Amino acid sequence: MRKTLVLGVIGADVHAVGNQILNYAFTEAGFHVVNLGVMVSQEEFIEAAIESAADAIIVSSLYGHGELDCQGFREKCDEAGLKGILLYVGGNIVVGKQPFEEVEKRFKAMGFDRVFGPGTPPEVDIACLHEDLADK
Amino acid sequence: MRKTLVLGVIGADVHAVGNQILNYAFTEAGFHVVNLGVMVSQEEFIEAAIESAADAIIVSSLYGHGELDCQGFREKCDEAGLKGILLYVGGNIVVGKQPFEEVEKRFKAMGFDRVFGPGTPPEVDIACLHEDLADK
Amino acid sequence: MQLSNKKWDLDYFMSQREEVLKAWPTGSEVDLDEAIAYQAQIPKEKRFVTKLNEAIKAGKTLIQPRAGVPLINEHIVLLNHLEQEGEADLLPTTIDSYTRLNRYEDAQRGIEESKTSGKAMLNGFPAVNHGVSGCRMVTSALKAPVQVRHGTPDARLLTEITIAGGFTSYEGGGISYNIPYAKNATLQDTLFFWQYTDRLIGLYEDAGISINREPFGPLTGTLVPPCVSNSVAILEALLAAEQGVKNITVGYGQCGNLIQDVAAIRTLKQQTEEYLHRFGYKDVTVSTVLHQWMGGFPADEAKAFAVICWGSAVAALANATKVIVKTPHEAMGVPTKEANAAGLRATKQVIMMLADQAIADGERLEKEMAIIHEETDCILSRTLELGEGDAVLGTIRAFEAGVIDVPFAPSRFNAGKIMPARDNNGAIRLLDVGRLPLNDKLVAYHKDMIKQRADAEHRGVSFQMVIDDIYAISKGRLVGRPQ
Amino acid sequence: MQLSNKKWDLDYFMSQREEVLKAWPTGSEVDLDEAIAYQAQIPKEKRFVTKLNEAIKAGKTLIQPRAGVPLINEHIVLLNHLEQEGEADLLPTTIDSYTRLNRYEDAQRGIEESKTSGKAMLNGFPAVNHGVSGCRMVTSALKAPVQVRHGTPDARLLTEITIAGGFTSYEGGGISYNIPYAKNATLQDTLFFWQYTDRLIGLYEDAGISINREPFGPLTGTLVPPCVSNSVAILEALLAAEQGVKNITVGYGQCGNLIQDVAAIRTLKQQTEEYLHRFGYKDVTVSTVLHQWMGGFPADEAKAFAVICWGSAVAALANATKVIVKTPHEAMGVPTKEANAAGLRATKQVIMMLADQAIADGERLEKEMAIIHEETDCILSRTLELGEGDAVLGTIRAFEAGVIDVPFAPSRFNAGKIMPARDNNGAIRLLDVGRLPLNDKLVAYHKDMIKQRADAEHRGVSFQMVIDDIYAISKGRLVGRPQ
Ligand code: B12
Ligand code: B12
Repeated sequence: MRKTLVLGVIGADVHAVGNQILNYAFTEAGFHVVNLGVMVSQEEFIEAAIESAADAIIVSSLYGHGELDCQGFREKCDEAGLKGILLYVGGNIVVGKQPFEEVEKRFKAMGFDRVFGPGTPPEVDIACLHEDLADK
Repeated sequence: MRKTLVLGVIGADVHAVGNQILNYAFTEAGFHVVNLGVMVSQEEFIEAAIESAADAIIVSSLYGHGELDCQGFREKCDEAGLKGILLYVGGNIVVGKQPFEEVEKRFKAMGFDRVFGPGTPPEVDIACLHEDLADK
Repeated sequence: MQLSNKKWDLDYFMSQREEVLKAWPTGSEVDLDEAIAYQAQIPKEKRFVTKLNEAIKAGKTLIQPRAGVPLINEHIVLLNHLEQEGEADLLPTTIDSYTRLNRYEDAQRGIEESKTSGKAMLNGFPAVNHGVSGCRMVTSALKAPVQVRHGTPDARLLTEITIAGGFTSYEGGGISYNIPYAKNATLQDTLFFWQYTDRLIGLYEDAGISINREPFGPLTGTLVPPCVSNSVAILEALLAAEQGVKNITVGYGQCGNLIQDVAAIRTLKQQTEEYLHRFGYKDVTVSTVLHQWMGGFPADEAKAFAVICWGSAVAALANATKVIVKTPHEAMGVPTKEANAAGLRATKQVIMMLADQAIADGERLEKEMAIIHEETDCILSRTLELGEGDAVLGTIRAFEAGVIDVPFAPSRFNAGKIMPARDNNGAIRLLDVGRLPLNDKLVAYHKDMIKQRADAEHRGVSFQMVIDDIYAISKGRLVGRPQ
Repeated sequence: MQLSNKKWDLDYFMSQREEVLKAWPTGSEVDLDEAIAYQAQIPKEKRFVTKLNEAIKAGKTLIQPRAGVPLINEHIVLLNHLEQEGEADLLPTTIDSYTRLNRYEDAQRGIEESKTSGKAMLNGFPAVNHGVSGCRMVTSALKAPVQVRHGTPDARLLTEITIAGGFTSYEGGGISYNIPYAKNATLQDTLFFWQYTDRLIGLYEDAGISINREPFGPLTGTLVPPCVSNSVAILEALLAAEQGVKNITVGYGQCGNLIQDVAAIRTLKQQTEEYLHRFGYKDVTVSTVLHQWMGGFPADEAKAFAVICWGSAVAALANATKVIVKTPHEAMGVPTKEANAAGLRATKQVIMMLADQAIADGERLEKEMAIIHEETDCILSRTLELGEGDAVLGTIRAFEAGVIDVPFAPSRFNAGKIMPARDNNGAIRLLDVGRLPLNDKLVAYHKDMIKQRADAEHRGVSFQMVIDDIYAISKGRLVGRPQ
């Protein structure tokens, strides 16, 4: 069955280019994509995921406030009945050039299943999605 | 009294531009300069210093072989009766970008009174010469 | 009041002002007369306008970074470093994204968390929260003049606080800080908000304090055709001038093709002056700014230096009044002060090496200039027609109609119908002209140029070309050709 | 044998050869037939000539570093790194300074001390000491073709060993590896030595093995006027062609002024082909190389990147066949492999961004080309006149007479009468034309251009200008103006 992804750029972030490309690439790769575009709140992500019975939520953050914007996202998902939903985050998710291992650790601690560094190409995300959604 | 300097680029080194500029700058600054140009052997330096009763020998090395070329220079000076003559070395005196403190230490151990790093402007050398030759 | 391109009545402005200053406690610190007096004692050589005018006269290109961190002292250290180690001629204060959306409480949280974590948790300087006194600590600590750089749809309070805070230049505009920076903000709202900003600057002008204004030229920074960004810049210049602004820097984001870039900067200056004159604004000084490559950067620092240096060369050859400088960290995140200074020093070296040089003029350059000139005239005349002669109404209707259309913009109020791609020489053309009111000759020209490239690459014209071009510079080339 | 520009008799060559191979024990490893067989099995894509011809056809600019360390394994690691991490299209092996002066015993000491100290004690790769087998270890370990780069007045044994060792390109010439690289070597000697080298390459050509030859274009790298370096390159091309060389890359060191640099590269190619044809060498393929700034570099790495990138832009805009790349460590010393690769990556990025672009042609470029063309013709026709039609004799007499004169050269056999300085646009002109046989119009032109600059700087024409220009780039500018 075709898997459904909810896609969007979190917070007050308006970086629209990568989002449009991810939308295109995921769709080409055979996913059903619910693209919320830029400036998406945690609530909007969750609402859309419930409505579309999504298999995964793909969060982009480019502008540096990712760490503030993502706080408590997993807990909100749990509360909304999306327990265990696949959560990805990627982009330039923190302010500045920081060692990726540390950043990854912090976001994994926040409950994200996978964390991607700056400029990860869509091929990589797609490969991971296939892997993570295979047994679901 | 006008002080006399012997100037030259040591070894198999042909970098001629800096030498021409130092010649010009030292002369302008009032020194009597015996300029041996490029590709000067330790023997030629010493001979010229004896002949001109020089107050200092200014060795340039740009091409990287400075460390090999300068070995034993102080000893040769001593043997030739130039005991205590002021010996400067400057330019790109070792191969590659190395910590200057270490390079300086090695060349001072070889008997050079002052050691100058890449691109030292003539003003600096002249100031040092005035200081070191003041009491002579 | 009915929105139109008319200078605001002073009383009306003052009544609005009362509301604006209430939006956050620091608003109460602003006293216009005191602020004018404060601005009046800033030495001439620390004013933006002075530096720009000197540069125009000497034919020089000044260099300016982007930079902003959440805390005042750290911000001063940062700007000091860029001035001393980066040889910056002009300084910025980049505002954080929460402030840009008037989310001052989130900004406050960012300030607090930055203090406790010892890490910058905001992507810029929250000037509103720091207030007039905080801003003055910054602007008075530096030798070079300082500009506010942001991306704020409703920047009214920010303008009040920062200009009272001693900044002498202010970036943005009702179009350029909406379409690329917002999703749901209407042009009606943002044009109105920016009339406020411009009217305030106009008041300072009336008091003899000249503040530089700079529409944000690059828009989305991604394959924006020169005619689109030039049209927006010219419109914003007209709107600002009407409210009393007298010193304007029109901007442009480097496209990557030398001839197109030089042609764009030259026509931008020419046509801005042309339109200002035509509408009777005869005492406005126009300067230009080139932004080094505003799209995706290569992650490798050596390659990033290459992109920076090529942008610097273009700025010098186009004789832009200033150049906004990127850093070797661009692809990764907000740069360290060292990386920022390195970008500046590289830029300074290129600018100085090219200071006495100009591009060889010639037919190709003239042709490119003629094309941009004609395209821009097509867009602007239709815009003004739609507005029945009024630039504000025209702007709103032009965006509705797709007559002005910014590629890859997040705004709901942007048509998003045009599709840009590079031609075979790397110049940006239109693969799909959308509803831009270009004449048939121009439409055919774009089509032809794109087709020439497709033929050279042995492939059909398609969206894949656009994607390839978006990635191209970050992958080490200008034109995204199939491998 | 009387020295003249005549192809060497084979027997004569062979008799000389016996002596040459005896100069150092590794000479005995060379067997010409075996070497030709070895060269014949090197795959096409690992040959210099193949890559250059492909680049000419595609209008591409290839990138090549300089690099060499004393020990074989370290040298392979270095070149591998430059190929993998630096994206180099062509590889070098830079020879150390002792080998360049045939001081093989000193080189041996350098090898030993490098082994014991763990530090590189030589400034390059001592190929003669490593012998044919050592060279083959290097050339066979890499994907890209490898060239010998040096500065050796008498390179006969080095040529024998390295070409037998699998190198497919060889830099140098009897003028360009004498005047800037030696003090006491006569041109009689070095022209003779290089006839040997070229005759040997000619023998490989006869056997169907095409080896690229590259006169060293930049000479002293310091304010060399294009007409001087172009004249030398053309003469060396003529001498090489006479001995049977069929593939020549003529070179030029970036001067810093875009128009002059593009004009120089274009006229260099044109006039080299013109003169080769005129003297009956019709089957020689000519390519070009631009050397990024060859004078003193800024110590700051960001600024060094700027110099590197601007050189890359010029190479691309001039459409040189290849560009020789500097590194951010240039001012400090022989670069680490990482710094070398960084210089290459920056260069690659610029080259690729400009791959599809060309400079706007125009009057200024044409004028500059006409000037260089005319100057070079003045120098070469007087040189050939002095040689009574013979290019070898002409060269010797021209240097004696100061008709060819390289600024700042260490050689006793160079007149050292000309004095170059930049004009007001940064192009290199002659403050003193010395005894260059320029016609009155050209002499007046140089005088006028220098005077314009002096006037702009409110100072008289003087040697201080020259000094200022020598320091300029390392101090962050092109023209050394008073502060
Ligand atoms: C273009 C651009 C802009 C444009 C955006 C126009 C628009 N509306 O889209 C403008 C000029 C308006 C802009 C504004 C700002 N920007 Co900006 N911008 C960029 C820039 C240069 C390129 C972004 C881009 O389009 N890249 C091309 C696309 C294709 O790549 P991408 O966005 O990275 O997305 C890809 C991957 O990241 C990945 N990906 C993305 N999300 C996810 C998620 C998952 C799960 C996975 C697996 C992968 C993935 O896939 C995408 C497709 O390939 C980047 C720096 C860079 N990357 O070079 C800075 C950058 C993102 N911006 C930055 C900043 C700070 C800002 C501003 C705050 C300040 C400013 N400089 O003006 C404002 C923010 C406004 C806001 N509220 O968001 C910073 C962020 C800093 C940080 N994180 O530390 C950056 C990194 C620049 C920098 N080094 O300072 N920006
Ligand atoms: C131009 C140049 C050349 C020209 C020289 C032409 C000529 N005959 O003069 C050419 C192209 C021929 C050349 C050849 C080589 N060069 Co070269 N060259 C340079 C370059 C780019 C500039 C030198 C210059 O003229 N500078 C301008 C003058 C004014 O400055 P200066 O020479 O540094 O001298 C000033 C100061 O150093 C100081 N100073 C000098 N001596 C002294 C002494 C004292 C006591 C004091 C106080 C001060 C002082 O005052 C001078 C005047 O201001 C430098 C790198 C750089 N600096 O950017 C490399 C450089 C010196 N060369 C280098 C090398 C390795 C070579 C070659 C071996 C290989 C090659 N690359 O081809 C050959 C060597 C040939 C030989 N046998 O010597 C290396 C040396 C490496 C090292 N030390 O680790 C350098 C540093 C480049 C590099 N990073 O690899 N080179």
